[in-house]
Amino acid sequence: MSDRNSTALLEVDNLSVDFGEGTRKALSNISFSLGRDEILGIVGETGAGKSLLARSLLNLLPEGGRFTSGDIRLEGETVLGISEAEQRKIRGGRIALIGTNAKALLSPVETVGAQIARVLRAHRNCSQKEAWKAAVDLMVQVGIVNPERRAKAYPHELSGGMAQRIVIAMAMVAGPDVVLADDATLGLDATIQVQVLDLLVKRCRELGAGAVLITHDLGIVAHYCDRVAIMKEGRIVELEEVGKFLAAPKEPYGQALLDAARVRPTPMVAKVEDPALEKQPETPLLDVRRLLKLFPIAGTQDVVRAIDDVSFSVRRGETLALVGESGSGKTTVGQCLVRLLDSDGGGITFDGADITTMPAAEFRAMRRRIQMVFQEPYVALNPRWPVKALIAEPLRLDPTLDRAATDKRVRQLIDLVQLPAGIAEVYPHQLTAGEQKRVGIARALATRPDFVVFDEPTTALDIRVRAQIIDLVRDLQAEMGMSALFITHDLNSVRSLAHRVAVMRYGKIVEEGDTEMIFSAAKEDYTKALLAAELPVEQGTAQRDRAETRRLAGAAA
Amino acid sequence: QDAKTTLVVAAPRTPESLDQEYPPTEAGHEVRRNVFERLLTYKQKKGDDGIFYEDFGAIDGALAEKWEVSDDRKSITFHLRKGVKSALGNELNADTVMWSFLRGWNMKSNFHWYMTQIFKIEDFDTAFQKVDDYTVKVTLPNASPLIERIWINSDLGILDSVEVKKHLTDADPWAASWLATNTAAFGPYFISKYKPGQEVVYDANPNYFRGEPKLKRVILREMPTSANRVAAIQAGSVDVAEYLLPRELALLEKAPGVEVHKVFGNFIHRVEMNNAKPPFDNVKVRQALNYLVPRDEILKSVYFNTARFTKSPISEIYPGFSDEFFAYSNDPAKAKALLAEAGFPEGFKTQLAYRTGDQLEEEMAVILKSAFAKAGVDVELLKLPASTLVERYTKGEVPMYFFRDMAIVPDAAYVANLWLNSASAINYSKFKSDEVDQLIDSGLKSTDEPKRLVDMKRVQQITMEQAPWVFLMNPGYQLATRANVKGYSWYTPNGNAFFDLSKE
Amino acid sequence: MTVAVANLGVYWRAIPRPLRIITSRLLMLVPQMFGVMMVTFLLVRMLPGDPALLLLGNMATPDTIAAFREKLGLNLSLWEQFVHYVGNALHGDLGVSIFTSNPVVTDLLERAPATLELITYAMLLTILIGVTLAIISVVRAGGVVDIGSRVYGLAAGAIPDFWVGLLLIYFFFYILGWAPAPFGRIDTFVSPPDTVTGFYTIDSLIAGDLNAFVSSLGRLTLPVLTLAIVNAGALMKMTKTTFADIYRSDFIRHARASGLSEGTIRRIALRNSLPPIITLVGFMFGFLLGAAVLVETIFAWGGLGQYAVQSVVNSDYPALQGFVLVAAAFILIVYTVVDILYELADPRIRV
Amino acid sequence: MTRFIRYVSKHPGAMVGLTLLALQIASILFAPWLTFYSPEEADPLMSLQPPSAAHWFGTDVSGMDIYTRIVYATRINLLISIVAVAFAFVVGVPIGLLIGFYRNWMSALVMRVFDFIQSFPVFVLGMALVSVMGQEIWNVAIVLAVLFIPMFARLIRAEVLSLRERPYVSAARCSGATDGSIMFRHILPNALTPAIVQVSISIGLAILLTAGLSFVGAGVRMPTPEWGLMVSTGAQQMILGVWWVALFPGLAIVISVLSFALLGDMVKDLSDPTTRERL
Ligand SMILES: Nc1ncnc2c1ncn2[C@@H]1O[C@H](COP(=O)(O)OP(=O)(O)OP(=O)(O)O)[C@@H](O)[C@H]1O
Ligand SMILES: Nc1ncnc2c1ncn2[C@@H]1O[C@H](COP(=O)(O)OP(=O)(O)OP(=O)(O)O)[C@@H](O)[C@H]1O
Ligand SMILES: [Mg+2]
Ligand SMILES: [Mg+2]
Ligand code: NI
Repeated sequence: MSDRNSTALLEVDNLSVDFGEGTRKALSNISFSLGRDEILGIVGETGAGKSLLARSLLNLLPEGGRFTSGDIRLEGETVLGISEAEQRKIRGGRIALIGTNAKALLSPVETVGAQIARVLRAHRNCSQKEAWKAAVDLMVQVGIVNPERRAKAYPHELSGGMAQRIVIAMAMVAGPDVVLADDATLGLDATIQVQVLDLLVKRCRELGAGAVLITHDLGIVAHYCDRVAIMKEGRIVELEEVGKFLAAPKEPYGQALLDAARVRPTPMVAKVEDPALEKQPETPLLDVRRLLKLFPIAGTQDVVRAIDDVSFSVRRGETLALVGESGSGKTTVGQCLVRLLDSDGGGITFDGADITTMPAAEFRAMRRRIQMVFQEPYVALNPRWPVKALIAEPLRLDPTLDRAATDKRVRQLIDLVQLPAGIAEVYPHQLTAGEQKRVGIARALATRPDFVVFDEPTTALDIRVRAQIIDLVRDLQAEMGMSALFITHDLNSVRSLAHRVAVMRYGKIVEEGDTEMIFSAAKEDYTKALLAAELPVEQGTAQRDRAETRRLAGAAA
Repeated sequence: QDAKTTLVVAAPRTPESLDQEYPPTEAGHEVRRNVFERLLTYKQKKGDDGIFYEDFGAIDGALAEKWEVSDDRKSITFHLRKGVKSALGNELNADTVMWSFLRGWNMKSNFHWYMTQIFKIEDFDTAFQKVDDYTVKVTLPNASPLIERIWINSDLGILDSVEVKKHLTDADPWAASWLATNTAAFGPYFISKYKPGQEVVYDANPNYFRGEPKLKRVILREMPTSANRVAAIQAGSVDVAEYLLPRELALLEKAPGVEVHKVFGNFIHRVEMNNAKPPFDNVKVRQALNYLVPRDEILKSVYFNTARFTKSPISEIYPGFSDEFFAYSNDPAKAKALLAEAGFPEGFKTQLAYRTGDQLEEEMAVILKSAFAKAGVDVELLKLPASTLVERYTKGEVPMYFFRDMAIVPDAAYVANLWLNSASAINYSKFKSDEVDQLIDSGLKSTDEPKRLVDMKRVQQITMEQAPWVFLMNPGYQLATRANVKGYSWYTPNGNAFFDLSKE
Repeated sequence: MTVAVANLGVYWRAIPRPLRIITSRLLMLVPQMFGVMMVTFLLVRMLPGDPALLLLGNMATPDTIAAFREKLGLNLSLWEQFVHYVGNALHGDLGVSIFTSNPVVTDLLERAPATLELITYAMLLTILIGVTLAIISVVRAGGVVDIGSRVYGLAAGAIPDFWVGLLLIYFFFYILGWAPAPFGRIDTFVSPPDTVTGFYTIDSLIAGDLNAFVSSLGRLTLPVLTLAIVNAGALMKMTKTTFADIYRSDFIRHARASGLSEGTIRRIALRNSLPPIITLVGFMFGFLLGAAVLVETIFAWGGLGQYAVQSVVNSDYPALQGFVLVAAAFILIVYTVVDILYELADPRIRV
Repeated sequence: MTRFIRYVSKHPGAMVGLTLLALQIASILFAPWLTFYSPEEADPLMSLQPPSAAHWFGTDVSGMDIYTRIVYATRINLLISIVAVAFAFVVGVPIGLLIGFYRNWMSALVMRVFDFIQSFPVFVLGMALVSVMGQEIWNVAIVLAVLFIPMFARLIRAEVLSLRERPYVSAARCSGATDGSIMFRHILPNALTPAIVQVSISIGLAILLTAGLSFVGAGVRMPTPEWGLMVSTGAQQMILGVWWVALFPGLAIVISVLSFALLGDMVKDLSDPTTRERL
């Protein structure tokens, strides 16, 4: 088996793709090779061409796409220009693709077992029954408990992590030589992400298959990959052993990405020592007591306890981070604070006034002081309003502002969030995600609020943009001295921003404390697990070494 | 063999009810003609056109073998034919006849109307008597010139009371609901299948007293659209097509294998005006409109020359008819002058109503609208469902409306009484002339035939001068048959008598 | 009380899903039908024209009119009439048609098969044309069928059905003489087969009467074609949109990347398009019932539609009322069936 | 405006739709100059003339010129349809907005009422309603409007239901927007697109329904020039081989409805802000 690493399993040679005559090359002159048992990471910002590359490897270009040069060889034989039937054998049979957002990859009206079995039957001659059995067996191997029953479930009955496992099973069922994972863990909780990636890598190792992990997260690369390719605008700008890349990237672009992933300042120390704040620790700006929020489950008598007896407080100038897995109730807490939702029990005191019982009209005046930045940047902006109208909307809460004053303030805000002035006339869909986020922030800050709820300000953004937004928020906070509730998945940003952290699970706060303390000495198991799932770039080497050892042990056997 | 004895008829509609007490309609008259036999009838005579007509001068016995009218013309005695049987085998006798009278009287509909309105009978028991098992006598309070002729009417058939009585219930003591959908009588046919809106099947009564009908079965199919009936007869899918449009008849006359029978019957088609309300309370206005009708054009383009001008309120085939008072040519100038005299030099706005689904009336309405417009009379056409139309003109709410009717008793006084007597319930045009009223009254009572004729002539003269209606056409009655259908005959109710027909 | 409710809930969830779907939908039918009855009643009560007068016509005297009105129940208060109406309707009594003198139920039952046969075949043909064209034009995008169907789709919903019917009659009956004369469901000289299903085509096959079968099939051709031509376009357009969306969806791309054959992929896409197609088909059924009014008139079909037109022309209250009620009930039932099928076809819907 | 021109020049469908619309508008405005006869004057002696130089589309049973009547009928047909749809839009949209935004027993009740109305076959209900109210042009328009109100209300409601859950609505509320401002400034403009497209489709549908009603004799009355009515006068003749009476008015219906369908597509594309620079 020594020849495995010598002849490449998959070779891509000078591959270029465009979309019709005269268009920009979406992929240009891509070359790399993948050996058996090797894991290649591909990173790059949105639109770099990563997904397109994955689809090229299966010869499944999007409509209008075409190869303009290059070749793809699987064990020395080209896969371009062969018959449709032969290509079909390769797809799923020898090269398998695992895409983003597993739920969307499964036909919603068929059971998942049947869908796995179907892939097997497309590549192996076997009966319906055998295929089903093989599917169930595989489901065990990808870590699904009670596979017999789960096989009969429909995709919507599964959680995201479970659906992702099913998709992995579909990819693995025919025993492929190459597995392509395109952002396969995007949108999954950190804990689940780790489980899924571990599983994927383990299966590839067991099969002796090569894998390509496409991701935005250098942490993943650091932990799982042997080599990494950095893509930018359709080309591979750097292709390097992971260890060497992390130590010293050759290209400035790679360096920029790496820097962005490594932001680790701890600004809160200075803040806590601020004597002005020290003086009044007894009167927090916001005080939440035994908050309760129930949602009825449609069609049943049951309820979801989305917030279950939650208490916390935020002092002036302080940032509290609320972390926890998806569905733990973080957004719900935030929405209760700004009264988008009415709570079912408990109280919220803001600057001495109980805002849960306040009449809606009275609270409207209060909104100037409590604002929120929404999770999804695009959908939180009315698509029919230009940026200047969007930013001006909250200013109507201040009746003293006349038209000219409003315009002036809008210009100031645009400047404040570091957007170009010309953006005022533009509509949201013409903005990039980062710009949209900034507009959202500008809106929230328009009335100079005392307290802002940031709901996942950094998710769904590119690494570099993410870092920029965090910087922006931090600067603004320092400048304006407001308090904040910072809701997030992303522990990296918690470290950069928060003074204190509250960990939520199943609607309850399981642990709360100073940021530094939580990160260094968490008490609860759940918090520990949450922290362990983080894949910091720095700690990647150790795990990779472990994997290396394991692999070497396997090769020797 | 079936094809020879089965006749398929395409009709615009199936009868609404099989009961003879149901209000008279054209489809209903056809049922009555074929299913119910009456006490008396007219003798038949063959016309020059080969069609059999009723001889209004010669009354014959039907279920009554003989009859006697008292000299004072106040009573009539019927001697029933013996051995006459219904299709169910029940025999005709005085009890059957008396029960039929009793039912008619109590149903308070058609029979009751003739007896009370024409004969002025007030009490059943004094008027109707069983003399013996085969003799029945009817006595009137006054003399009546119509004492014999009324009994020929198709609404006065005799029921097979033995059968009908089986279907009486407490809630329905006169079997009104059973008779609405079933027949039991002494006519040439009985109805074996009645699917309203779809078809009616007549089967021959083997016991019919004139002998068993030649056509053993008649299937009447409803085809509301006349063009469909044309296509059907052309294709040979049906043997007979009723009520076709003149244009279609003209087409069929040229078609091989189809024969068109035309009768200048008793229909009077007119536009009635509300004589009681302005502007039609002014005789000059009414005359003016009559001068505006382009009769020649209508005759040609709408009727394809199958009709004749209506020149009198009395049907042209009825005794006493006179056309000598008709003077309405198409003369817009004269019409304008009349309107000016009447105080409408610029014309006026008014409405003209016609029945939904009546194509002929629609065509004429459009023509009249254009014609009246020539003298500044601006007509709005109202197309109304039949029921609404009747309701509206009954209440005097439409100024002008089409009215097509026939009087089935061939007597000028009877006809005039229906439409021109100011006391008549159906004088919807509210025409009122004291002289006419008085002439009609005496005409209904007097038995002096020559004087009646003179009086009726005067009635026609006054009517034509007073012009209560816009006189249009006598559309006649036409029937298209396959060429192998023989023996077509015509009766005043315009319903076809299948007994007379045969297939070659 | 709450315990009882909770218990009920437990029992409820113990019932198998399909049964649960069906019962819950059937229960919803009851208030809906009541509402429909109310609307029907009020609607028809507002029609103008006094049927008593019309019926009595020339012979009308105030006495007879009054008696007649009483017989028809026209002199009661509106509310009393409604209570009567609902009570009777529940016993299957929709009154007696003023013009046919038959119980309206009898009339409707007699005519219903004609209309049902017509719209069933029309529906089948519509689905066949619409769905087939939609699938081909998505799968072979840019092909002849795709371009043709785009042109056809433009005309969809733009062609009046009565006009198409007339053109077909002109060409196939008058000019070419291929089609039988446009009236009725079967040739006049052919006797209809014994009623089993009420569908002449099926009944004649059951009776083994080939003559009747050919004749009734021939009569069906033009009206069915009329309805299909007019409606298939809309179905095609909508199916095409859904099918195209699904055909380009992530899971289809994934299926392709997994190496499934095109045939299988098409089947998956079709299976996924089924719920929206079912909804559409249900909606079209209702629509066809309305369209049948016109088409039946042209082809003298003798079904419910023609009955409806006649009852409007004649101010036949009970008949019109009966028809509107039955039509609405029919549509409600179709919608219910559609909902049930939809929920069965789509496992995502919670019951 | 330039965007509009650019769009039209790229989409032949929109081009055709606009041309046909222009044709109809011309018919409405200049009918007397485009025709040679009176639309309502019968000439019995000229009845059922086939198409000729004197009568381009022939004459009908009453001898009226079919071409003239078709041109004049544009007024009636479009008037009825546009009035009906405008009315339904003006009434239906606010109702839909309210019952979508405020979810209480009132809105549930209104929805049930719409359910009932919509569980009747449109055409049958229309037929019955027009008979109830009498065959006046305005009544036909009112009946159609009544039938269309639930359509618009439901459409808007469905949009509102999904829009009111959008984060930007929450965001607006956080920014202190009042209910009224949210409904009319945030939700309505976004919900309106499908309704505006529906306007075009509904006008087509209204034309078809008007024609259908007249065809069975439950619409406008003779001799008013109306396409459906004209087809109906020719329907009888068709079976006897007289094709021109029904053919041409039918074609007019097809063209008119088609033009609105094409315009609907155009409006849909143009009113979608996300397609703005793709054009
Ligand atoms: N159908 C198409 N027509 C034209 N250009 C296309 C098409 N599909 C993709 N592209 C272009 O190909 C490029 C690569 O897109 P791709 O989806 O591969 O990016 P990516 O690196 O996967 O981004 P992300 O991180 O957001 O997933 C993009 O710039 C896109 O504009
Ligand atoms: N409107 C609602 N109706 C019913 N259930 C809801 C509703 N909103 C939230 N929930 C439920 O409440 C729980 C908490 O949801 P929430 O959105 O607050 O979680 P989260 O922590 O913000 O998750 P994520 O990290 O994915 O944003 C979840 O189980 C969710 O399903
Ligand atoms: Mg991608
Ligand atoms: Mg959230
Ligand atoms: Ni080896």
